[in-house]
Amino acid sequence: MAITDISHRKRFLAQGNVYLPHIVVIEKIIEETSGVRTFHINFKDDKLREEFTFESGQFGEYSVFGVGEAPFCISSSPTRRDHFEFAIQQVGKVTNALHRLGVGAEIGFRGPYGNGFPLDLLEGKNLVFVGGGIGLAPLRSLIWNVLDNRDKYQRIDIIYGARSPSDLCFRYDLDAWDKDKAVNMVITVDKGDESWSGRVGLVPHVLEQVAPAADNAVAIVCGPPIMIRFTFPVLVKLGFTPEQMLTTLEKRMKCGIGKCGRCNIGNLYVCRDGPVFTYAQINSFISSEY
Amino acid sequence: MKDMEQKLRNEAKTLLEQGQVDYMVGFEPGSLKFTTTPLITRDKNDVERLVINPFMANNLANFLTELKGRIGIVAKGCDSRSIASLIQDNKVAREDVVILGIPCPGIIDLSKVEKLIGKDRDELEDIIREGDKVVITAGGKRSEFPVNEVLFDNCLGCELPTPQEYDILLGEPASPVIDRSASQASIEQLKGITPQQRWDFWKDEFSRCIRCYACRNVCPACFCQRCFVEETEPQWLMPVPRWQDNLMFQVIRNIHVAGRCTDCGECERVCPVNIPLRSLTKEMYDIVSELFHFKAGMDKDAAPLMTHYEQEEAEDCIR
Amino acid sequence: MDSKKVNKKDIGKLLSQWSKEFTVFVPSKENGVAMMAGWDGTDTSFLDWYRNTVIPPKEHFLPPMEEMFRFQKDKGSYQLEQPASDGQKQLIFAIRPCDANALAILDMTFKDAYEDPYYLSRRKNKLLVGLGCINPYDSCFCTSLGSSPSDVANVDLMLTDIGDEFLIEGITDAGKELIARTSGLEETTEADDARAKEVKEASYHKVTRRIDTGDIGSKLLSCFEDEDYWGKVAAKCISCGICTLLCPTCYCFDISDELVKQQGTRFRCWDSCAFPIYTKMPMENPREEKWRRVRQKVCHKYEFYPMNFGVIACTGCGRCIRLCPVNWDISQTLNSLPAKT
Amino acid sequence: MKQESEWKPRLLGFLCKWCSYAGADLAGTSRRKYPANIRIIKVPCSGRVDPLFILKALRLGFDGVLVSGCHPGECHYQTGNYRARRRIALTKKFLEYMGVEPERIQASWVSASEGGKFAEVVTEVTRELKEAGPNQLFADERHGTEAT
Repeated sequence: MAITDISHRKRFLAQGNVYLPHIVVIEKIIEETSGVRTFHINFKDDKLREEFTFESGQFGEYSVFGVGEAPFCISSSPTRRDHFEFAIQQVGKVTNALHRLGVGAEIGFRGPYGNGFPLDLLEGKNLVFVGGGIGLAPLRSLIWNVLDNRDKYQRIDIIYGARSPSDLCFRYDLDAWDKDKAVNMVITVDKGDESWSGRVGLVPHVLEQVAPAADNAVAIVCGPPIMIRFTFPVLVKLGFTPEQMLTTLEKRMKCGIGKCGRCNIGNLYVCRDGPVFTYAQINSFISSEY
Repeated sequence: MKDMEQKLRNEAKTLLEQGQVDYMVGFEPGSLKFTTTPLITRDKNDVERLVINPFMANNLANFLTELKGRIGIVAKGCDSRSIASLIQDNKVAREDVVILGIPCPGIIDLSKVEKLIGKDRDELEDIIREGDKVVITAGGKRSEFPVNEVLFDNCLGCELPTPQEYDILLGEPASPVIDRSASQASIEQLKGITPQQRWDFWKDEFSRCIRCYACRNVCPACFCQRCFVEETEPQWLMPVPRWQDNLMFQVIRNIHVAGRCTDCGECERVCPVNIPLRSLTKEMYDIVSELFHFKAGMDKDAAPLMTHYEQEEAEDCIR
Repeated sequence: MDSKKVNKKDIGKLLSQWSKEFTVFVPSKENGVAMMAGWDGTDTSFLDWYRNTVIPPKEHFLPPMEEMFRFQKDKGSYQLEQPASDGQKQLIFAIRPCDANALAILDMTFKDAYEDPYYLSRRKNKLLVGLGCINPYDSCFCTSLGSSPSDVANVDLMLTDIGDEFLIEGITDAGKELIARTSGLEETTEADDARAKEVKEASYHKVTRRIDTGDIGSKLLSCFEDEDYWGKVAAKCISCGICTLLCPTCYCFDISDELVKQQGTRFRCWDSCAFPIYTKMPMENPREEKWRRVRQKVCHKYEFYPMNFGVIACTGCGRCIRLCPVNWDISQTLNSLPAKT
Repeated sequence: MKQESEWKPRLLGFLCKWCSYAGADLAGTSRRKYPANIRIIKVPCSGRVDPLFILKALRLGFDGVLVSGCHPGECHYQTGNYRARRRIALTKKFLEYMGVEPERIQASWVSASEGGKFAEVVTEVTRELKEAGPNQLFADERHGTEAT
């Protein structure tokens, strides 16, 4: 079955003014690599903590009050709901401010926004996850989601790479998946060091070597734009059709809900119609501006 | 003027045909009455559209910093000064521009015409300059005015009507219609009120600013790759159009273009909410001239204002 | 016809009457800049000069800047406080049909998927009294967009200049009710109605600028990747925000925070796709080049908006042409699209 | 309204680390008395001071700004103070034209050995600022001015 329309899916919507963030508290901070941190957060409000739901692949708008607001995907799985997580690299005003915060600090959250991965359409499929660097964050949410319902899916391949061993994010997850017999985990780095005994090679090359079968499979790709650009042709070579490839896109965003204008690709807004798109959609985008 | 126009077209065509320039930058008739619009082209057939008339307000030097290659450019006196200033700042190489100089007798300020006649520009039938007079026809009625009533304020104070820096001069040097007191009137008026009143005046004016940045983007002297207002770390001022931030933006912009501003008046002309910006830029121009005897774009070989100093100057502001 | 009339001399009285119920906004000039501003209770001189405003009436629905909420910092905790909504009913007098139509276009975005509470609450508490144009600008092109200088589609009441008087028509129920409870209006005669018809007819033909909107979406689609064309079109653009910020149908905004001592505010303010920084991300910018930004502006209005909402997001008010520092003219661009290859 | 006598102007000083900052230090160690209302930011050279800093300080509500560097001819970087002088002169004159009291923008040359001069400058500037009164230039209806 082809994955076609994956926009406009059901959303959780808190009551009231959609622009008003809810207060969440940072419960834990994990130093993933130098410059990348994962934040575990939870709503301050008990009712919201209970009611809040989201889907893998959706994102939120996070506020550091007085500094600003920025969108990041939720990196934890909805199947594990005592808290939720996001992981960010220090690149701009808001991410720098977030990196200055400690456990117990209050930030704002609104969301979840966007479509998320079409979980129902992935059932019964072989899944091939291809991730690079911090691009594992949205995949990670989906991977745990899938593993927590393992019997609904067929074979699972995870191919993850980073520039160097010290740039590998979510090491604790990588270890867990590596040990999991129901997962074929392949980790690679662009360039190794003395301590590195694992695989060396760029993600698209490694993917080609691993060569997961395209039959009844869906590939889910997320990473830096350059990696995505080189991964799709490999998948095509392996026999994947454009409808069998998913990715999530990143754009400058402000509102997160399709109003402020800036994240459009042609007539589609990444915040409102994405961020998850099939390669078929990307191919048919009016604009090459993605 | 028709002769000059024909000469311009011939020269421009030759430059493009012979590959001496990659682009030609000039004026063509605009899509609205009494306007011109910049013509930027590589196509020699387009040069037939080039015009010279009393409505060519834009300072074309603004396009030099973004175009790549050798450029043939039509320049009035003030534009030529901006070009020279860009050469001073190493933003443009002299050998990469071919300046087609136009002796400029002053440009007609349509908003002054509108005020005089009490009608909008599209309701007028004709505006013709005849020497020191301008003849305006509206509703079938002809009226004559001294030309200094309709020229831009900065034209009335023009210090260089005929380009000094040029490759080809398209006409005889122009004798400007100078009316310095009219040119300075709004500034003098401001100097006549108390400092508190002045500040309140600017506060009021800048409360209308919508932060479209037309003043900055139209300015040949504003060539920073990234403007300080766009810095986020630190964030010097807020992007919201609040008078405090608007005013601070304009003050800093003026300081940044001090010694580069040639008083071309474009910032004030393009402001959609009529903030009298030239009352700031011209005063800064005069301060620079008074303190440091420096006038932007008068000598392409002179060191830029802020890279240079004299041993003895401006000591009275220091303890 | 459900119409009344009022003598132009009595407009002050009419506005005074309405002022009891509404905060009334009328065309005003601030240092020569026309905008819709609160009526001072006496001045009706706008009747002599008013053609259209420079600042579009959208400023009263989507202000150039507004506070989204305030926050109080108390030690490490934050208390959020929403701005009080303005309960006072408002009336915008003499809005032009193009600007009223623009609000209907903005409604689509602000109602879509998630409702925008700020815009929609302002929309709800305002009544629009339209005034048909009898003297459109040479930059106007509303008739190319299925509208006209006397279009009543999105106003509550419509005024038509029939000489010494305005003919008043109730369009919506709210408009008709307002007419019914307004005193001092005169009954119209058949001659008045005939005169109004003539005026509307005549003003329609005064709009001379035309664009060809037939098949415009697919024309734009076919030249979308034509960098050469867009490069030429964009060459003289200086990337300022005039045409977008002052466009009645442009709605893009930016969001930013300010914290002074322990008190903070989240603002939103107008933003523009003409600015390179608008789409700039830390590592890349999909619209770094000017031609991409100009293309975005044109295509958003004439291609993407119709795809998403079924209407062209332009009402032909002509402000972008009239106010452009370099006379960049969207009608020329749309009329010179390269033919399909 | 606070009483004139108890109101102390807040002054922000940008001091060159080679001379004026050392001069301020000397003023302190030699127990020279001067008003305690100056906040000091050490800069590598008076030439580092962008007029933007001055504006931002006024925007934040400081009542005055003092830029202080080495005497002409003594700049550690040869010409930094000459450049600073041009900028300050322009900024001061221009802001005065806009309606800002000239007392709010101050500059001095203070060498590392001039602890006494530094104390005098701060005293004198403070006196002038007291006369000029609180900076209400950017005061906004809600926050007032907010120097911290």
